[in-house]
Amino acid sequence: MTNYGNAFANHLQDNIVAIKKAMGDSTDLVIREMTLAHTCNIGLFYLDGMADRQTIQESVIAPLLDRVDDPTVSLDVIRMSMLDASDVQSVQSMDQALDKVLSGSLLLLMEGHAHGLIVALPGWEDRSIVESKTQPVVRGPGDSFIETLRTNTTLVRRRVKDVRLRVCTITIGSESKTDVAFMYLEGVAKEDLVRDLKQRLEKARVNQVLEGEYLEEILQEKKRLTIFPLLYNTDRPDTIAAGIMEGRVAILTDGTPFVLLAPTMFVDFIQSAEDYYQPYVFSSLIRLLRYAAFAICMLAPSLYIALTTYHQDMIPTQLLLSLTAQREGVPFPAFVEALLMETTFEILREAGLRMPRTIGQAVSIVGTIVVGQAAVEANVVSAVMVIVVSITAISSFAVPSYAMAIPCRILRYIFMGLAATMGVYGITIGILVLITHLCRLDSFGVPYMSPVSPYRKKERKDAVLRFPYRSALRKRSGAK
Amino acid sequence: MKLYRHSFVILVLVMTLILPGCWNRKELNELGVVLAAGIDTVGNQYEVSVQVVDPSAMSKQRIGDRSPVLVFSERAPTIFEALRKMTTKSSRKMYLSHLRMLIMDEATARRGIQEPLGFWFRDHEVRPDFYIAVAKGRRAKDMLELVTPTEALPAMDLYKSLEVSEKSWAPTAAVNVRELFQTMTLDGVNPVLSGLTIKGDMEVGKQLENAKQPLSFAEYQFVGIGVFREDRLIGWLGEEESKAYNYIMNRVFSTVGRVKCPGKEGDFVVEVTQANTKMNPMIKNGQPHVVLNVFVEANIGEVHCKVDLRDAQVFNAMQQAAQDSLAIILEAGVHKVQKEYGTDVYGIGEAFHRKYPKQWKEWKKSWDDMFQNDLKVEMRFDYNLRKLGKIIGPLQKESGE
Amino acid sequence: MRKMILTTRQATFWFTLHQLGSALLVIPSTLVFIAKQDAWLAVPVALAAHLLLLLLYFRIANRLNGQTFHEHVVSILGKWGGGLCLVVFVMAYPFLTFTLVIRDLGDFLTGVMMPETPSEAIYLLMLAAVWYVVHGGVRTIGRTVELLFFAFLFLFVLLTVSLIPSMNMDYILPLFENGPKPIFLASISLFAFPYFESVLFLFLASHMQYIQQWKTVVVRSALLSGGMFFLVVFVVIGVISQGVVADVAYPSFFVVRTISIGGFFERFEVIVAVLWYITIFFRLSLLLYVSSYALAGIFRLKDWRSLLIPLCTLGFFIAPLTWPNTSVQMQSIRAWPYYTVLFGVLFPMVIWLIGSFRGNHGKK
Amino acid sequence: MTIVAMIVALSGALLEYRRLVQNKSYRDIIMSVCLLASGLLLGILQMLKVKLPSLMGGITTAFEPFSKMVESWFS
Repeated sequence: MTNYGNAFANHLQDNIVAIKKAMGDSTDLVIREMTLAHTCNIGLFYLDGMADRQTIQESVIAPLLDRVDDPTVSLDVIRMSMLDASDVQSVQSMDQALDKVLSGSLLLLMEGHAHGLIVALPGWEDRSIVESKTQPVVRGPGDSFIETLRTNTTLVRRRVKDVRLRVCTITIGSESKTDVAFMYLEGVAKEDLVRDLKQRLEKARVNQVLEGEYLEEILQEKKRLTIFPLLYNTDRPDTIAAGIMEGRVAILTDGTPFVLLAPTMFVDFIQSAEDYYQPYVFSSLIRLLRYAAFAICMLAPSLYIALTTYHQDMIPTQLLLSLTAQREGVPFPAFVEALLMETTFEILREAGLRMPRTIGQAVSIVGTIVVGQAAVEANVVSAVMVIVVSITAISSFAVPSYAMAIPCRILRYIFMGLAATMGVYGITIGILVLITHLCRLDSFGVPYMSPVSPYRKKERKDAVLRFPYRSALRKRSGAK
Repeated sequence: MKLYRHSFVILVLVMTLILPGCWNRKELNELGVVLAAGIDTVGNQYEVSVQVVDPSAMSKQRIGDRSPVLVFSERAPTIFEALRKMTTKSSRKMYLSHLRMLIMDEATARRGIQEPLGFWFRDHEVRPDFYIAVAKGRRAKDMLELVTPTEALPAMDLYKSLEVSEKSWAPTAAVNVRELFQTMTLDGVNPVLSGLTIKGDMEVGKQLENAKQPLSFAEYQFVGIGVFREDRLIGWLGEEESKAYNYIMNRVFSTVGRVKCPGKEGDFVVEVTQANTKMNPMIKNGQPHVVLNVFVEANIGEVHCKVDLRDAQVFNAMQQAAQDSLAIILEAGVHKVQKEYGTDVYGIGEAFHRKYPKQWKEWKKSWDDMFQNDLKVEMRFDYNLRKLGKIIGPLQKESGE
Repeated sequence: MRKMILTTRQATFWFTLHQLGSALLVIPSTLVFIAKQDAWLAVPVALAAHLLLLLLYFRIANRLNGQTFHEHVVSILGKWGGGLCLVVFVMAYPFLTFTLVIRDLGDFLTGVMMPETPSEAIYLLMLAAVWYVVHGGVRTIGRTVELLFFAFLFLFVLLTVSLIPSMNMDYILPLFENGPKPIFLASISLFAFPYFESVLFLFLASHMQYIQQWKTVVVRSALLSGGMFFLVVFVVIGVISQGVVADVAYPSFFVVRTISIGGFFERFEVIVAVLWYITIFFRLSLLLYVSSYALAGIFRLKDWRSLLIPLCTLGFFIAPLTWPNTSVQMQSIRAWPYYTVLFGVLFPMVIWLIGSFRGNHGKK
Repeated sequence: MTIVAMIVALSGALLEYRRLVQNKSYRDIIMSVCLLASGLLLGILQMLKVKLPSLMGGITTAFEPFSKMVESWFS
């Protein structure tokens, strides 16, 4: 705990001094002293920008000035009858009071009272609700989460109008004091799962929580080393609402539009919200396409290496001849060539992401078209290699979840290495190990690869394919 | 601890990756892709020639005057040695997986093909899907050196030509290595191979000039079928006899046949659209007897005589004529193979083996002799002429007599 | 109710892949060499014999009562006798098979795919993968097999279907050319390898919920793998005729090399190889698991996982010693069935006999 | 390659032993060391090009009579 005093003093001035000291004379701290009914001194404390000035004026200052005419008025009376604000609470300790002030509330202290009132009037600048940036859909709801926790819980609650919906909030991070809210359906979500999650987060000793990833790493099970995401994150409220109704727990972090879902399975990352808004035949096919894209993204360069350096006999003769012709004069082995191009592409991609948006496009054009073309012309790489790299890159965008595209990109390099040493045998072994690894993973007690393995008949209907709604109620793992 | 164990797995991977490198790696530009190979017998040695693609000549910005293929040849007592010796002449390793054609000269074929072919079965690189042919009257090496006009790569030209001609012109036999392997391992059938020769001026044919004008100086041609006993070439079948072979082996997909017009001057041509032969072995009086049921469907393709095709009787007569002429061809073919060469390339022995396994055991030893002397071949035809094409009568109307 | 580790489904798939294992590639040649074009008939014969043998195993399984098989053996033969028998059994059968399979894999890869690669590298990579999956325990293996079985099935069906157009029924004829004797002789090879190895499933019986489940699993997997063997042998003979099958080392691999459908659907024999790697992977995992699990049980170790690395190492170094050249291997294939009779038939028979003697004795 | 395999096996085993020592499973360690040592010994012998007998060769010679016998029944 920090060193500011714990209890309020009786004197208002003492309190003012104490608060000023605790906050270190921050310039955004507003202290408004007022005298009501000529004798009654009160002090209002709030952080400029965090609390809404206009509302303070309208619902606190104006009513107090108008209504208080008895100098002996008590804080309780003020709380009960004088203020126009909706959320007013009494506060006893200064710690609590300051925490509230820091999150945008107004503190009201009165001379002669060793406690205060907290009026919740948060009013900082918000981003408005816009379309999801990471997972936009053609058909389906367009809203997405924003940085404010309350707005986010509202977005979810609007979709799950059930009394069993629980929202419980804990604060973690000794410095950031971030509110983290759990949302789940009581009786649908497994109780021990909720308890487990809460315990783990409460036990965690962290200074700051700025985004869900902090939590993700805290919650990661038993230090198990994996590059696969064990928690699903999205900024789409509909996905989260669906998850909650399936019996999962949503973890909302204040200050980030990304919400986590636990437990998570591999199939979640291949599914998109839109699958549920399109006819099921189409959705199922699209899902298969995504699995293919996932595989291509991971394996295309390694297969190219394996085929051209080990299994030339698998390439049809005509194709082999044109490949050979293209590779004439290319100075590098296929593996180095692939490594070079893939890395170039990763750099381009990273540069394109971090660049100011307006320049980003230029970079990608210069990078892909000009560099690619020139590299082929200059005989540094073969044209097919450029095609392979492009296909890989495009496929990586077809995986709906960015979180799943990341391991895919890492594994691509491992597979390239395996292909360069052992050809298809190496790739097969790599796939076997990869699948074993996936099968060893658990996400909060739910096997990562379920419902495919272990096979669950009911849940299978929404795993790889999407069955029609009449046959598949969207119920998945957590539901028990 | 989990971390350690996982890092152990990664360690294993990394070690296997980095330490020993890539043993079996062959970059594409280190390979000489062999599309065709030829085997000649020179004295006691084999002369092996390979036709290798020159990849730079295949690329888009090809340098005009270079030949798209190169031919290397080397002499050694065995095939493998010869192939390996070639590395002294070429910077690239000969890559055999894409072999399309294997050509042997007649001398080799007559000496026995088992020995020179053994390598092509054993080597792991060679795939069992190339065609084999015998160079008739030419050296195999010459066949590889010929510059072909239709396709830049002579081997591909040969390969495709063989495939197409087998599909639409019966007197060739596209025998790939698998079929050859099968016929060589079975008792009751002997192998055949297609014959291949070059017509024209070979000296010019070897130069790029050959492909530079519409009419080539020299061109290859598939001619007839070579008949083997065990693994030795013993003779050739002419065009008609080869056709008979294909009819009997049920390998006619489509072909054309010229038939004399019944009762008139001139010929007409039928296009066979469907041909199906069933071999029905039986034992009559303790002697082998085989019935060939030939079913043919054909259309009229060309008419050189003055007939009225609207007349069903005429049409029937033509059908009969077509059937008769086919019967003559088949009988001549069978006769030549049976009596002259006495080697069962039709697999009639196998047919007996399948139907009368017990009897076959007795006959197996002396089958070649029985085939030549005791076997009776009976043919039954079911010949159907169906359509006339776009026009009905011959263009020339019958002038009023 | 016992703790369920393997579901029926997982166990069925695992056992099936184990049985297909290395046999998928090698067995057609062996069978056809003996029984010529009738080899496909040897498969149902072997399967029938296997189902009969299973009755014996079921008898033993009934006696387990929640014990593991090695506990059962120890309880019958005594602590020292049983222990000794089991150690010999494990080292001479599942573990030896383990090394043979590794060797098979190396021979295949260096023989037809990558001749210049040292076998050691191939062993190392495969053993690392097998170690990883076995280290995850039965649960992980079960899940992995559940997932990969579909990949396997897909590839298998793809191959068989693409082979069917090139089949020539004439090659199957004549039936019973040499009478039934060669068929029986050939079926012995298949019966012994891989079906005697079903005795190893006894070690896994305690991982299933009910013994009844285990029985259905064993029967089902036998039928499944038997069906696949049948299909493979039948199709392979039909496509390339018995003479060729007997003469090539890996017929199911060779046969795919000859396929060309429409001029573009060709040159995919690597699929057979991939198929085979998958089955080998699970075969090795079962053999390694049984070896280490049983050994750990006999020596009363706390964790069977501690034996994985030593066993893998031992396997790695024994593999080059199994046979010096291919001829010895060919020869050993013929003697192998009679060696495995010791473990597949005699050993369980003895256990059963002594067990029933003791059981009756106790009742009286 | 053999050396690589040995290093991998040894390092893996050592990591394993750290855990086993923590769990006080000394019995496991003894077993494991015995097996590992025999494995490594074989490896060293192979590296020294010592001629070792082939396993299957032995089995073949021992069981050849049986196979001959059965084959004679069926032919």
